[in-house]
Amino acid sequence: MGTTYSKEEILAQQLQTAFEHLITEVVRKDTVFAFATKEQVSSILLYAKEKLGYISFVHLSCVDWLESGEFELVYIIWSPETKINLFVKTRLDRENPSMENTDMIWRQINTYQREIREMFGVEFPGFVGEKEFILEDWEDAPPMRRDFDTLEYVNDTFFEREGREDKQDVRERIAKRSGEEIPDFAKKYSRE
Amino acid sequence: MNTILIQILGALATILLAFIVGMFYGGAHRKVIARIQNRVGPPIYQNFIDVLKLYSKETSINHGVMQHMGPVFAITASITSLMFVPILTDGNWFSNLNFSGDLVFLVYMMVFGSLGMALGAGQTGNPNSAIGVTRGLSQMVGYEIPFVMAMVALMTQFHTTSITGMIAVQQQSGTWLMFSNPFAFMAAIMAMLGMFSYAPFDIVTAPAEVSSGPISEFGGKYLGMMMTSGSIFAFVKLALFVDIFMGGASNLVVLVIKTFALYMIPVLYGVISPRYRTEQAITYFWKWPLFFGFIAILYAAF
Amino acid sequence: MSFFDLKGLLRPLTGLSQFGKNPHTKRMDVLGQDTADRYRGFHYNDLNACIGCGNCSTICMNEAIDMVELAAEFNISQDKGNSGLRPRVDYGRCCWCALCVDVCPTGSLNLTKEYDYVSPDANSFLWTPGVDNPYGKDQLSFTSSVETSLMNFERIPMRELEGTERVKSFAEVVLGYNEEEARAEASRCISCSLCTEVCPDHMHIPEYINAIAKGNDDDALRIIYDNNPLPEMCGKVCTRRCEDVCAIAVRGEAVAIRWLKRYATERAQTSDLIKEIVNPEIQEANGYKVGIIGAGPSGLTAAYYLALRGFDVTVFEAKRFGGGMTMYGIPKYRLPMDSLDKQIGYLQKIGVKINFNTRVGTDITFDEIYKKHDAVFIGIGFEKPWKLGVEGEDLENSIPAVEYLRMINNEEIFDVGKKVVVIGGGNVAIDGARVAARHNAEVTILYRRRVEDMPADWEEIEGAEDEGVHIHPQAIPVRIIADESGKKVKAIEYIEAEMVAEEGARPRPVPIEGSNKIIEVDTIIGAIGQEADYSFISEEYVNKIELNRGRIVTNDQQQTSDAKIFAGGDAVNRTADAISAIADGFRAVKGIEAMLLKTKK
Amino acid sequence: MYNDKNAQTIVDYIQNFTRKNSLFMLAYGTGCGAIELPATLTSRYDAERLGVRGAATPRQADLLLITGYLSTKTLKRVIRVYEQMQDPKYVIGFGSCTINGGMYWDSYNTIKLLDKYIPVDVYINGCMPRPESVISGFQELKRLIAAGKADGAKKYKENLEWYRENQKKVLKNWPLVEYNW
Amino acid sequence: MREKSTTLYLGPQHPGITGNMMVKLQLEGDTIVKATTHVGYLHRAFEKLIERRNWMQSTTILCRFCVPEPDPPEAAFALAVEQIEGREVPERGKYLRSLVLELARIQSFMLWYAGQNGSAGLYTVGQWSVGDRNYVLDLFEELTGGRIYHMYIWPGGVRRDIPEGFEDKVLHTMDYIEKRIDDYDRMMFDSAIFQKRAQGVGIISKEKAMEWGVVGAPLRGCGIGHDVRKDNPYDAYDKLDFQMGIFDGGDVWARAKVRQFEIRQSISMVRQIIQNLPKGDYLNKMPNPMKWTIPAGSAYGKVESVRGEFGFHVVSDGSDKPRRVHARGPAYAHGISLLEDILVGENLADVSFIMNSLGVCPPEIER
Repeated sequence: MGTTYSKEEILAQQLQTAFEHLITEVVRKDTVFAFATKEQVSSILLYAKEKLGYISFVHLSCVDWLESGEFELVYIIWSPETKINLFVKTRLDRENPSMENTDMIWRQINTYQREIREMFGVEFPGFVGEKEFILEDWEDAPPMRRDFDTLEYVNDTFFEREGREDKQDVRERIAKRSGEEIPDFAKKYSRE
Repeated sequence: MNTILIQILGALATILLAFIVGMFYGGAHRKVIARIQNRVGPPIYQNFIDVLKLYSKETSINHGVMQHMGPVFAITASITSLMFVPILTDGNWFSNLNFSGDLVFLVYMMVFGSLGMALGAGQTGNPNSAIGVTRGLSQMVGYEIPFVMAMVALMTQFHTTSITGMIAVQQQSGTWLMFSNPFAFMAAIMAMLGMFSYAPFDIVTAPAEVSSGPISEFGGKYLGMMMTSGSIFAFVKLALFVDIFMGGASNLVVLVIKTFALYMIPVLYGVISPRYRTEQAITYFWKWPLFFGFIAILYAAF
Repeated sequence: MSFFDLKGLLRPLTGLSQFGKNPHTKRMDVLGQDTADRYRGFHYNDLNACIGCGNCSTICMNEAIDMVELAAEFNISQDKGNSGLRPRVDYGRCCWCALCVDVCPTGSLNLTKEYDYVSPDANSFLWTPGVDNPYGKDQLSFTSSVETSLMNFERIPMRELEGTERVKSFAEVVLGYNEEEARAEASRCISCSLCTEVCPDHMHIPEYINAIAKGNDDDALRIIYDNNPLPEMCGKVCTRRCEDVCAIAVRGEAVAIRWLKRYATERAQTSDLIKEIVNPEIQEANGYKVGIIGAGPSGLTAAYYLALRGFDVTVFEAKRFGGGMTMYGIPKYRLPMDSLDKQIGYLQKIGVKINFNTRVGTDITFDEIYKKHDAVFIGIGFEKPWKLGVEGEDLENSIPAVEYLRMINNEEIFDVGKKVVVIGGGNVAIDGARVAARHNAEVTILYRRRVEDMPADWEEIEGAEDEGVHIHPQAIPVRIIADESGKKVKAIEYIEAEMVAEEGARPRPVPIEGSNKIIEVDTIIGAIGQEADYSFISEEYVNKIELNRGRIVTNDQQQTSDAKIFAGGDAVNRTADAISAIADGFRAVKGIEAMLLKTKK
Repeated sequence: MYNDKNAQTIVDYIQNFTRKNSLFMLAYGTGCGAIELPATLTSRYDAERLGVRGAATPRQADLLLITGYLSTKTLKRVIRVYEQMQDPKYVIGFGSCTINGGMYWDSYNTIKLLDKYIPVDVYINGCMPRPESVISGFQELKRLIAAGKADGAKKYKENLEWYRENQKKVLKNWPLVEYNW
Repeated sequence: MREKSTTLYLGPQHPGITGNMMVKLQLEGDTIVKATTHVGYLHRAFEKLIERRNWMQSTTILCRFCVPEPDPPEAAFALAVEQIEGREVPERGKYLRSLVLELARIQSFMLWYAGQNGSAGLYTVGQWSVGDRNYVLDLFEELTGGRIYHMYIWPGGVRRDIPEGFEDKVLHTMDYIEKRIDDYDRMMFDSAIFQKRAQGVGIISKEKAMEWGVVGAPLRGCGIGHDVRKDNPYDAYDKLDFQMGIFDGGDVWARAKVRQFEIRQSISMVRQIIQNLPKGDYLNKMPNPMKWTIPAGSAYGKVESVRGEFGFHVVSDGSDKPRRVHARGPAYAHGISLLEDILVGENLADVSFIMNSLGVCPPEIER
């Protein structure tokens, strides 16, 4: 074979050989994405940890794709040999999201799962950890969900100092001064 | 009648002297530390202001009788001890109760304050206080043993349990006891580091560990009383050491010089030392001070 | 660890040596006086340099900056291009990130070294920079220069034909932005909207630029068509006074508003496409008829918006094509003919009826129009050139620039010969010169004042110079010399002038005695101004319409002294540009609508 | 001054003198402004020369520094700490966050106006305030104490209901102990 | 001592706690049998707020992630954004970034000196180091305009070029600091008491270190050489000559030795940067910040902060605001489950000591 593969491509191939139907993407130097199904994740993590030397768990985060009704969980693991960040991504349904507990693979995941459970309301069945992590007596929707409007909550709960009511909007003032009428459909392009 | 009045006045004057000197030493302590830490530091009279302010604070906590009694015990113990310590030799100062100045009694008296404090702190219900008290008592056991051993050595060596007696011994021989029994002095000085509770033996009030230990729940007037008591007690300890080991002082200037020099030992050692853990502190006391204590007794006995 | 660690006991003692050293503590009286030169302290705003664009307020993620009206005592400018508002900072919000400084287009907002403010009153933390610290000018610390500013002061260069290439043909010189360039240029805009006030037509500039920046070109076109039916023409030849007041232009090159409009409009290649994209809402016919005289910008504008509002509109145009001066007065390398055709075609598709080759007064009487319609709009423009007023002006080879341009655009032939002198410094003069240059003539422009005083656009001037046009400033023509036949021009004599500063006015050229010079020419093109020709209006109406120094007097809804007659365009306003004409047309629509719908219903 | 009805008696004067020159501040870093406190207390700025020193527990402290934003979770502790402190007690609010929310003005978890929940004697401008500002905050507080105007604690006692109401708005399900001292 | 177990709440108001958090301790005597961390006292919902701010505005809120060292978050975010956008950083910008990061490291180390010694009762070193830290902060003030929060590192480079005469000042300060840290070390590392306190305390085994995701100095203190600056070099670190401090033992002492070694490395790096500072641009300017969009994509940008790997997982959906920014501070791994684990069996006196040696920084746990 005349072609030489980069280490990222080799990783992508290794993963694809091991897991059928796994989509991988070499994004840039030192970064490889693997788009896995919900069920595949733990076996990919285990495989990468045991067989490929991805012994270091870096990060687990959750992304809310409100528009498509999905949560995306991103597991980032790292290998001291190849020095590649492997992103294992999976999508969960936004209704009753739940994900397999993986904190036996890396104990560190425990903390991340606690946070994601609290901030996004993603359940990890079989996972032990105190319910309250960062918030206390929180009754609203999980706050990191995109449909939770923090400004609205703030306006409802907290106070704002008075004395700033005389502020004016430059756009409005200019339009008023010149008699310009901004059509409604254009207003969304006005400066906020 | 007249003598009683004079005695009362004398006692008050002694207390005042001890308080003022102790407070200024506290100020000097802060100043010295500040200078070593490259700072200017507070004015030397800062402790007076602090104490006055603490007395002017309103106090409205009630954890029970013992909480109120704790600081009272402490201050009582300090003043009682003070009464038994000869301040100046040659009758240049009111003698108070030091005619019967018994070293054994004094050693007991000095512990009494801490015990009272412990009782008071115990009632506040603050776990930090409880832990601090435990630590304090452990540490006391640590330094009391070498200290008592040093005292025993001196008592056996000079066949007296009276402080005035020891001063007399020194005046007769012309040598300070720190030279005539250096081992006892070593043991006692090392124990004194513990008594002063400056680093590395500030485990009782170690802020980073137990907030401020027994006094966690004491604010305002209580804290003021603790500070007063502490200042007087510091003076008691220093005066005692000067009396026993450094031949006493014949006038106030000598007293101040000697006590201050002595005071600087724990202060300067404290500036440069981290804190021991409790068991390390006890190990410390039971290592070299105890060793010196033994030698001192042996030296005294033979 | 050994049993007895002497080193461990003694080495820390070295620390005691610090006792003798001087403390590092600063004395209380000098505390806080040695802040760094870049320290981010309180804000200072140069109230006179600030234009109130509100960019600081927009970038502030803490919503700490309010734009407020300051009292008149601070002498805040309320001119156009200056909102008259000034920032006020809530120090209960500010985080001193100084982004407001880095995005201030004028550089008037800066941070000072002062930072110390304590107060028991929580309501006292509102800070009006420049008002609360008038002394702040001397304490400036964190400032933003053109290099460090986050604003992009350099315009994306417009691709153009090379100067040598241009003169060979009448191909359009400006090539237009491609998508990438347009996005980049649009993203320079800070959406302050100061430009909209200056625009005679008050186009929604920040909105359509933002739409372009966000990649929604269709929306941009829709926004543009909201009050301008000839945007492509404007996108090519507008005098763009908006760019003069652009906030970015204070320290850099203005956002290319005109080119962005051009980009947005050029995407719609045909009039059908325009209709598809803009897809305007056409109201039901209301039965009123409006007659419009002149298919120039103002007339077409009025026609378009009246048509959208359900009026029955008929336009009467004397010439072969619509567009008026934009059609005949602007050379094709600036505004290609098919572009205008496309736009007028779109108007016709909406339902505007245009009768070409119908000169009012000749083919149809004004009286007839007046009687047939519920309202009449006059948008006739200035067609009659001013006289140079020098001897020999009427010779054969001396021609007014508008006439020359009209002939060229109408594909008539006029041979300018080898050497051409253009007199004047306006856009028309430059156009004339550049057109002549395209006929391989050696062109010289004579202008009374300095180059920087020329009313023409600097881009035009530069373009002309690129094409080999020689500009001779401070030259006043004295007389035109005829050749032997006495019919044709042979030479022109001019006198050089020096600029004399005059109080309260711009410098005045004063001829220098004895500096007369003569250059030989083949053709002289005069371009010092035009005026309107009202000969078509029959007398009974002329008397009704109030005139002032050749211009029709109207109220703010373009209504003349005859309630039924509205007027707009060059014949009314003094600015004599297309966008003002469009604005007039737009205003007249409102006037007509108000008059007809309000009074009769 | 002595004709003034509100003039201080000599006792008041001495009390205020000692109070202003001996400020024990509670070692509680409630927010990011706490990072400048070590600097304030150390060699270059040396706040100890003004009589400011740390106190480990609320009982011993006179001065509560709210060093910036307060999350609702911390607010609960701060209220309790404040109520545990002994009169006279003072509060200094650090930086923008305590005045009008600062850069966390739209955060669901931080309070915006500190003075709605506990009385504040002095505000220091800045985000975060420099040690110099902190020191001038102390100086201002001293000035107020000397003038007898640093009466936040009194205000708290008098308007306890109002404060409680505001506190309860944020602190749901949190038993607020009775304030009886 | 009583065998009954006591519950002690260490924090949130406690002089020994680092920042504002709480450790609930079950004590038997002075020995800890169970430790539970409670965090959230500093939760400001950064990640939520960033969703409401555009890319440029985000850069100013980032430095508040971690107060003791505000620069690594800025750098990590900038790296992530640059990865997604493909924005190049000019060479000078890279060097200046490294300069700021190393200066930040130095000042943070000096803060650590104070924390580590202060928790052990040796306040003098803390006073010195925090006092001397002002000299580093002066450099920051000169360079960035702020003492603590710099907001200096932007995607594409740095915000301002260095002022005139800055190089000399840096070198001068470095000389001074180098002299002073010898003083600290004599008080700290040479002290018999400190050695007794630190050795054998808070041991993390190698296996545990990998399991719990330990990074930074604690990991190198276990004898495992991992440093983002070496492994995935960013900015100018591939051109600088430095070594990792690797010490065995896994205890507080080993971690302290790592830091003692690395502060000197940082000083040397600062000197190298000043000597090799290339000429040219310092910022690859972004478009108008209000209209700056980043193409859709995601990246993980990581830098080595003083306490370990600091990373940002940044997700863009192609709009002018980040979709999701998730920070991973080193304390996130150290400060919660690891701490709960290694505190068991330790003495109460060492809790604060161990927390300081791990570099537990609550603001970055809670964000």
